[in-house]
Amino acid sequence: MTIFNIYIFDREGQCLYYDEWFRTKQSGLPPIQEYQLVFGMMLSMKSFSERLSTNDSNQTVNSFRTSAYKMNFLESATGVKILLNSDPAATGMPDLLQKIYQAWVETVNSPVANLLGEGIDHGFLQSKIRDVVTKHPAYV
Amino acid sequence: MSKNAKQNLADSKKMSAELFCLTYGSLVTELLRDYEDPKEVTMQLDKMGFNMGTRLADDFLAKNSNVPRCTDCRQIAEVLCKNAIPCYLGTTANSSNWVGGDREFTIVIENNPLNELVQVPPNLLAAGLSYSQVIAGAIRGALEAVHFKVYATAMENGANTEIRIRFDSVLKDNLPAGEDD
Amino acid sequence: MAGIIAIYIYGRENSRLFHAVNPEELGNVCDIEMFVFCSLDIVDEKVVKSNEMYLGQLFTDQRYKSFGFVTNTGVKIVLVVDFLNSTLKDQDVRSIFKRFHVFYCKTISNPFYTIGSPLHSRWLDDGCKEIFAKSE
Amino acid sequence: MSIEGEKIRMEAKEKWGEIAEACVDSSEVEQYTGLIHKAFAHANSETQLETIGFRVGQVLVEKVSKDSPKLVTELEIVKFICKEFWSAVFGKQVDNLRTNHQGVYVVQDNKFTTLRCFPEGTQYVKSSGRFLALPCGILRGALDSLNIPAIVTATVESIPAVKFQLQIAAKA
Repeated sequence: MTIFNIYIFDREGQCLYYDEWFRTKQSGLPPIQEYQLVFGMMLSMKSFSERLSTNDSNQTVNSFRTSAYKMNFLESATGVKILLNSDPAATGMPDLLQKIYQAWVETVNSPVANLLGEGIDHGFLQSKIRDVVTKHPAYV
Repeated sequence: MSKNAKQNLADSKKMSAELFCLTYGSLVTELLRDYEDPKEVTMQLDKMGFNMGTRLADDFLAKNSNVPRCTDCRQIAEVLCKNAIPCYLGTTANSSNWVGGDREFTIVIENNPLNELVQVPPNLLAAGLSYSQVIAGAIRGALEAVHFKVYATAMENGANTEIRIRFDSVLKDNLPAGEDD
Repeated sequence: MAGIIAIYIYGRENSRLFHAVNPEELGNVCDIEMFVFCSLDIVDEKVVKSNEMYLGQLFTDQRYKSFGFVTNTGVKIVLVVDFLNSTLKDQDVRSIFKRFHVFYCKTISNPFYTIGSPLHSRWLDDGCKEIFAKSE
Repeated sequence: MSIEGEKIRMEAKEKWGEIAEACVDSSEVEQYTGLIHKAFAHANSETQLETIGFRVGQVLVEKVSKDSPKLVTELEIVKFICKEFWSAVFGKQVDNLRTNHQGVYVVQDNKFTTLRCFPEGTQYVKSSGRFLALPCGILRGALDSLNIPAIVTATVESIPAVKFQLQIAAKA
């Protein structure tokens, strides 16, 4: 069981953060295009899963799974989107995604980040997120 | 936690609340020296609140993962009164006088800590100073962050502060170019 | 707490911040004022010697006796009591001073109050009603 | 808001730089007071925060010293500020207090509360100033209420450690 990589997008689809731990195959696309692909996939997933829904209950897409990986989603009401790629059998992903969201809020969203203008030092965010991920039981 | 550790925690929470309220009060009087016109100060407080609110939304959602996604004003009022206001102001609130087909309502914040020790001079009140407008601005900012455009104004009513909220529209997600959803 | 005549609060340079006289004693305000001035001089003497905020009894003549209290920030509170009063225990006087010190803290917390100017607040007014009400 | 503020301030400073040489007498200067104000607004945002802090300190020290023993000497007062007042207002006691016994005290707090959101280290040291203006004002106000007029300044070598210098004004 392990965690492969992670993407974080803001509301407009700009990739705020990418990181990986166990990735042996690259997508062959330049990073920007890969990010747009992932973001577009999440939007499309949301929209057709809504259209195919058999009742109009309020629903959210939590993940999709293949034989090789599970792509876990978290979208906050403010539009922050976190996608975490993990082993299909990994458990406790919603809780991990919530902790990553908290780590993002404490760094990028903190009053300091806004005041400094050029955005918080990437390393600060990276250290926080890596700490949260590597401490999670699903991370081997 | 040992008894006095709990006591220290309670004291430090109480003191940091006092520190926040005193600092806010001192900020308001400083703004009054800067802008002289109380209405202008109220607008500055609203702007300040708005900027805080846009970031508080994520802070609140990160801390309260169990909060349901809101789709109408009744749910918004529920979350504000039961979760957000107790979490940030440490006091209770409830919603009242709903009009305009549930598009306009009042959030009554009981014993607003911000103005507990404050006596706003009548001439400033009459000239348009709304001491707690920062709260209304914060609510407007937080709701805008979750795509609800609202208007919010604060009014003092004894120890309570009433925030009059009027729903305007739902803000569409602006998608990156080339993404036709 | 019978026999409370008046309570006076002074700032650091002895500027008067607050005073309240028992409604039943309004007839002899001048005597009370004189008595308080004398008590104030004793306060300045006692402050140096005392190792706590409560200064105990300050001054007495055949009609009144006064007690003093000075905060760390130099704010002085003087309580005037009827000379014949015997029910008022030391503990009661201390608790009056403690309560009025809390009222003072709340009053100066109002951002629209300028430090050093006369005090007006509902806490001080209610406090006075309370201590004057019980005196028969 | 702060980014545009910076840009406006920079532009105003450059413009004022060019005009300043050309000004011959003070009457000419008067026309540009708006520009000058904008150019040097940055400084006054810290002085404003310090003024706000001063008033807060004056009131807070009354509350915090309500239950403490009578403070007499200057050293007792500074110790009270470093223990009871510091933990009540800044959440913990100071880590170190030194003095040269001529009215200058250096107070060290290794994890100062207003810098806790900053990434640790030296990278953001120069922009941490604005986060220390309010605490400096609070300390100056508290000392003033305890009848100790002082100048309070703060220096940061590595976040989140802060050194506060309390220069006590000589008694008149």
